[in-house]
Amino acid sequence: MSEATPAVEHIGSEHVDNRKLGMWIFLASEVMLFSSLIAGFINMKARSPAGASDVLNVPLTAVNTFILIMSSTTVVMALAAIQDGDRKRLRNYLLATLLLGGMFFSIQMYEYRHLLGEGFTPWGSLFGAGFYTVTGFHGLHVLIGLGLCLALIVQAIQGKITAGEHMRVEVFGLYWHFVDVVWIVLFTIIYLLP
Amino acid sequence: MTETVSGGLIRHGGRKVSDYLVFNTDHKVIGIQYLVVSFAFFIFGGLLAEAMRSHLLTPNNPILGGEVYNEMFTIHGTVMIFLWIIPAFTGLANYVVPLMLGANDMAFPKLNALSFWLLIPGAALLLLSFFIGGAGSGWTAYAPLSLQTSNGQTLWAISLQFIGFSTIFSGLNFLVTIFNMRAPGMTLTRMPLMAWAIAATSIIQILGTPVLSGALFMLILNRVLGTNFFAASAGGDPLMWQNLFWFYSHPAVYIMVLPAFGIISEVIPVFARKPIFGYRLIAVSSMAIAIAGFLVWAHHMFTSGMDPLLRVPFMITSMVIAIPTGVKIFSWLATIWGGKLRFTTSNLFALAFISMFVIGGLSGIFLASVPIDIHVQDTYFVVAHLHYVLFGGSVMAMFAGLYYWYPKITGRLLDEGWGKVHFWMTFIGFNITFLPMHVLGLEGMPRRVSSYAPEFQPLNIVATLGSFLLATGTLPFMVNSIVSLWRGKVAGANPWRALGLEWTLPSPPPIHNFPTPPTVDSDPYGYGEPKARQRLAAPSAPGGN
Amino acid sequence: MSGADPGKQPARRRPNYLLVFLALAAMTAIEVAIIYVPGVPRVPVLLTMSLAKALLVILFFMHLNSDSRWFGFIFFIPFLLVIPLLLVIRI
Amino acid sequence: MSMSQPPAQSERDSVSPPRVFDTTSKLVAFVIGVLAIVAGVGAGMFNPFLSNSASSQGILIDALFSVLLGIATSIFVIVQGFLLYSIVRFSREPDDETDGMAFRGHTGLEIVWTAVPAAIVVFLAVFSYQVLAEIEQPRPDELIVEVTAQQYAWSFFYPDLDLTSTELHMPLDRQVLLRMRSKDVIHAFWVPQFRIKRDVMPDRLTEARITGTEIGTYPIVCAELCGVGHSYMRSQAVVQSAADFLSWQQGLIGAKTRGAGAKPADPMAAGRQLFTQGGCNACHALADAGAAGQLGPKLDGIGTTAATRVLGQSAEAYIRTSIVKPNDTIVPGYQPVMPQDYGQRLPPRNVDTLVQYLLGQK
Repeated sequence: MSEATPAVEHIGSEHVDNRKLGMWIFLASEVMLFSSLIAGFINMKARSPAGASDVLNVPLTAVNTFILIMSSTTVVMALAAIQDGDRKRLRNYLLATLLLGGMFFSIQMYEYRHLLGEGFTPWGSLFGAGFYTVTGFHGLHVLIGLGLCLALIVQAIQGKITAGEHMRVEVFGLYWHFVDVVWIVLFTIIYLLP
Repeated sequence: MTETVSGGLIRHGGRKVSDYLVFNTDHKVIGIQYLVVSFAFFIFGGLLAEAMRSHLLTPNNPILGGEVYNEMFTIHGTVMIFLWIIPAFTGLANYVVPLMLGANDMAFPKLNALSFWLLIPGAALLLLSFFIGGAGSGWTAYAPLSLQTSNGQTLWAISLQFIGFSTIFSGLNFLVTIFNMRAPGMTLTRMPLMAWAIAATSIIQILGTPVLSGALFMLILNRVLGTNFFAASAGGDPLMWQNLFWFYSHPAVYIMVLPAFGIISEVIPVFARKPIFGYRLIAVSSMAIAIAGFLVWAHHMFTSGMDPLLRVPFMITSMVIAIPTGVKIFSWLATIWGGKLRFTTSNLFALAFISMFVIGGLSGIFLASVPIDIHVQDTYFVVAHLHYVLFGGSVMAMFAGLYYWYPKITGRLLDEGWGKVHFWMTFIGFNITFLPMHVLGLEGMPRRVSSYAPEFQPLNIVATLGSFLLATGTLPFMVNSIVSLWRGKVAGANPWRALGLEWTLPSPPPIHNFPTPPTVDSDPYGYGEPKARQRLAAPSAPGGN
Repeated sequence: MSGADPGKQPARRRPNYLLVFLALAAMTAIEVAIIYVPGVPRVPVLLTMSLAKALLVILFFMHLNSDSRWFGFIFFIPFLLVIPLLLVIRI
Repeated sequence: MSMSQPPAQSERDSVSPPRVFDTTSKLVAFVIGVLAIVAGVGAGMFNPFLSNSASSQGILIDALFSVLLGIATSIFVIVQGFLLYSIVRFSREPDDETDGMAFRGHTGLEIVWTAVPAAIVVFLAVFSYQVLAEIEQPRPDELIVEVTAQQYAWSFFYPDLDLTSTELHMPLDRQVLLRMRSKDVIHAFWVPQFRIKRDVMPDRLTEARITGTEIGTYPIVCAELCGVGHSYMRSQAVVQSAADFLSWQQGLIGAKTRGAGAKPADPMAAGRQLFTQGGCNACHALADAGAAGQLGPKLDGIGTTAATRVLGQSAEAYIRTSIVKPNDTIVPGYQPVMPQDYGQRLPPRNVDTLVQYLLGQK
């Protein structure tokens, strides 16, 4: 639809892509969603006894954070690749992203299993309620991102993504980076802060 | 769905009736889908209200038990807000805003259709929650009561998630459309005020609704998994629900009233044959309300256990909101001043909106003042206030908009005679119903009660009788809007001699709206100015009569 | 990797993504290390570092430093609204 | 603030000629102004809605309300007056197809109607704040009452006197500090005649201060939806002279000592007391305990009928089950609304006492 409108005196007189604008607005909305959940988490943590977060595995999650940051980097590399018109490099970087994202998700599931096994449950304590809700929602976002990434890979393999169509990669990238940013904040708030 | 089965006029150049029953991406089809579905829920919510008002004829009526009564007002509130006012405005905006902007569709047509179709499972779940019972904690669902109620409450919360996503997506869509898809030459200050209003509404939808979603997720998890976010007995925080809920739900009031401001700003100049007064201030005040509306939520909690010190800043922000609202009212009054008023039904509803909304606004100042709120919070005074805002305001404006754009949507005019009957029954019935409730609240009748002290009976009888008149008044509209599809006077492209871009197209507009993109060199309010006179006089303006 | 490729793309120069990545990785390592070092004021230091990391991603990976300023405007408004909400919930 | 359209020429030629304010309009505007002032002052002085408050806090709130009512009435008259006048004055003549006066704004006016409401808002905020600070002012000789709310009953404990009552008794002209807490969901304590309302929370203490200034009996109403029995969650606040308050207090102490003394001999008295303290009386009618609740089944004669309710269940078992697991058997015509947690709320000893007491209701 965006191309239907000829260059108009837009605000700031620059034409922005509909999809990109839409994604930024969506991310603004996501900021509010995560804020409400983080508010819930902080509130629950404040109502929990000191040391409630001692059950969490910080080193493992630090590695996981590193993995997610790496996946963010591969997405942006994929975008650079398709902007240069290099479809093979695009496909490889997207595959790397899928792999890294999948690793992040798997490690998170492993941690969940471990924690549940230790009796740390969503219903057992307020800290648990906040922890599983926030990280769970983030995990859900990762999962959705993985689905989108997979769809992009299929399109890339089919050769549907060309240099002119890099916007698809860019919009997906915005989403994925946002999920990364959320995790950077969550990692600090949940795992590192006393 | 009868409205879509028209006398062949809502064809939009070749639409079939079945197009209105399926996933269709035309913003005009989606607009009609929204309008028809939401109107059906208006009737449903209205019937619930009538049942409750009948119950309240006597102070200790045994007809409805406490449980059923609680569920009825819960669903009444939820339906009227989430399935009538919000989607009906979304529907109307869906139909007219792209036309007003000179766009051929919304920015994301598929997402637009998805927004509508998310509403349907939401609506179905909400109805189901009512029929299995349990959602009896009011539309505000204060925890821990909403943790104690039975299973319908969970369904209620899930249904609001669907509706919430629908709202977020449609807000996103409108923002991108308004930002990016305006006709050549339509700068921000030439944009119709309806578009400004919808942009402001969309901002609230995008930034407010996710907070409700978050709160509802926590409520659902609390009920289903036992994560004790709000369970006071397990150390959770019931006030957190109120904070999160009102962080969305106060701005939601502006979701329901900003589009009304937009409609009034369109209707009044046309029927006063005058430019809108103070265009910029009206546009800016919409945005000011949208943002400042996020800073007042705790005025719903003045009597709750929140920190007493916080009440003062929230009192101040709440009162400050009155200023941009007042600016709009005065601007409309100045728009009428010196005009050549035509009392079409649409204009009558618009004028009634100004008159009624002022009352709702003034009672709002009482509620913003903490000491007075301590007395009137959770009483019938609040019930009166919110209905003056949401019925006297939003619904009156909705009807003003429906009478105004019905000819554009269907190609035929609504019958003015029956329109006037509808208007007067609504206007009189509304005031008889809700004016006495101010007094009831001040004198000590709490809201949400199925039985009350006998001294309140006389005014309750008055209110109930008024509500019968109000409800009956909707019948002429229903008949009118169906019969006029076949029998109404043929409207032509521009029956009101209005300047908006939507009136340059035939009625109803063709499927792809504008065959050639229109260009714009002024705002659509220049009535009485030479340029507008020329334009309206031109016999063959693009798509003209 | 850097601005070597002119491309059909906007004239904006591509940031050095690898450098950004290395900065992020290093900061994560420092963050984790800090919690094992006694005597460091953890809350301000960790929050600042987390904010810096988030900004790095937003500015360079999401290109907010060179893209339309409207995107930044849209994205940062919610943070202003969230602050009072967080404050009130915790008071 | 005026124009949004560049070609200024079209404006000038339309703004200047028509008289926006002719003599009639000026006269009418003057009349509306006078009416607004008269109506505002009248409404403020003879406030017909909130008067005769029964507490000193209420008197201040009523005064604030009167001022606000006056201001609101003035604004109301101004808006509706101009609206009505415009409707009459500017209605189109039949066949008149011309347009109105094409003016688009007036910066001065817009400044006025932004600034005046802003000034009113500042005034109201300051005034409201002063009233708020005054009505919540602690006093040195406050009588402390601990209020407990539960579905659907009120109970009032006087820690200084070690007395519990289901009614709130207050000595005249002495400030009472209510320290309130709920056992289950959120309730709200409200006495309309005192103009004081405060939510009662399950997780934190809330406070309200009331000084009764008129002797009388006033309804206590729950104002926050608290469940199916919300409408019936009522009690009474009694403002009485110091002497009457003293004799009420002595009466209660007497009953208590009698009750305590009689306890071993008379389990019925203990049960009766529990029936009231536990809040059973809010929903159930029982003549012996002076209870008249309507939400649940009547309990007169339950000692006899209990045996006939469920086949194979003794009267005692039936009564016990009905207290700790009330949803097991629902009497036809009633709703399953009794709280499910009396088994946890009441110590087992008290459940026994209640069961014995109810069994005794032949």
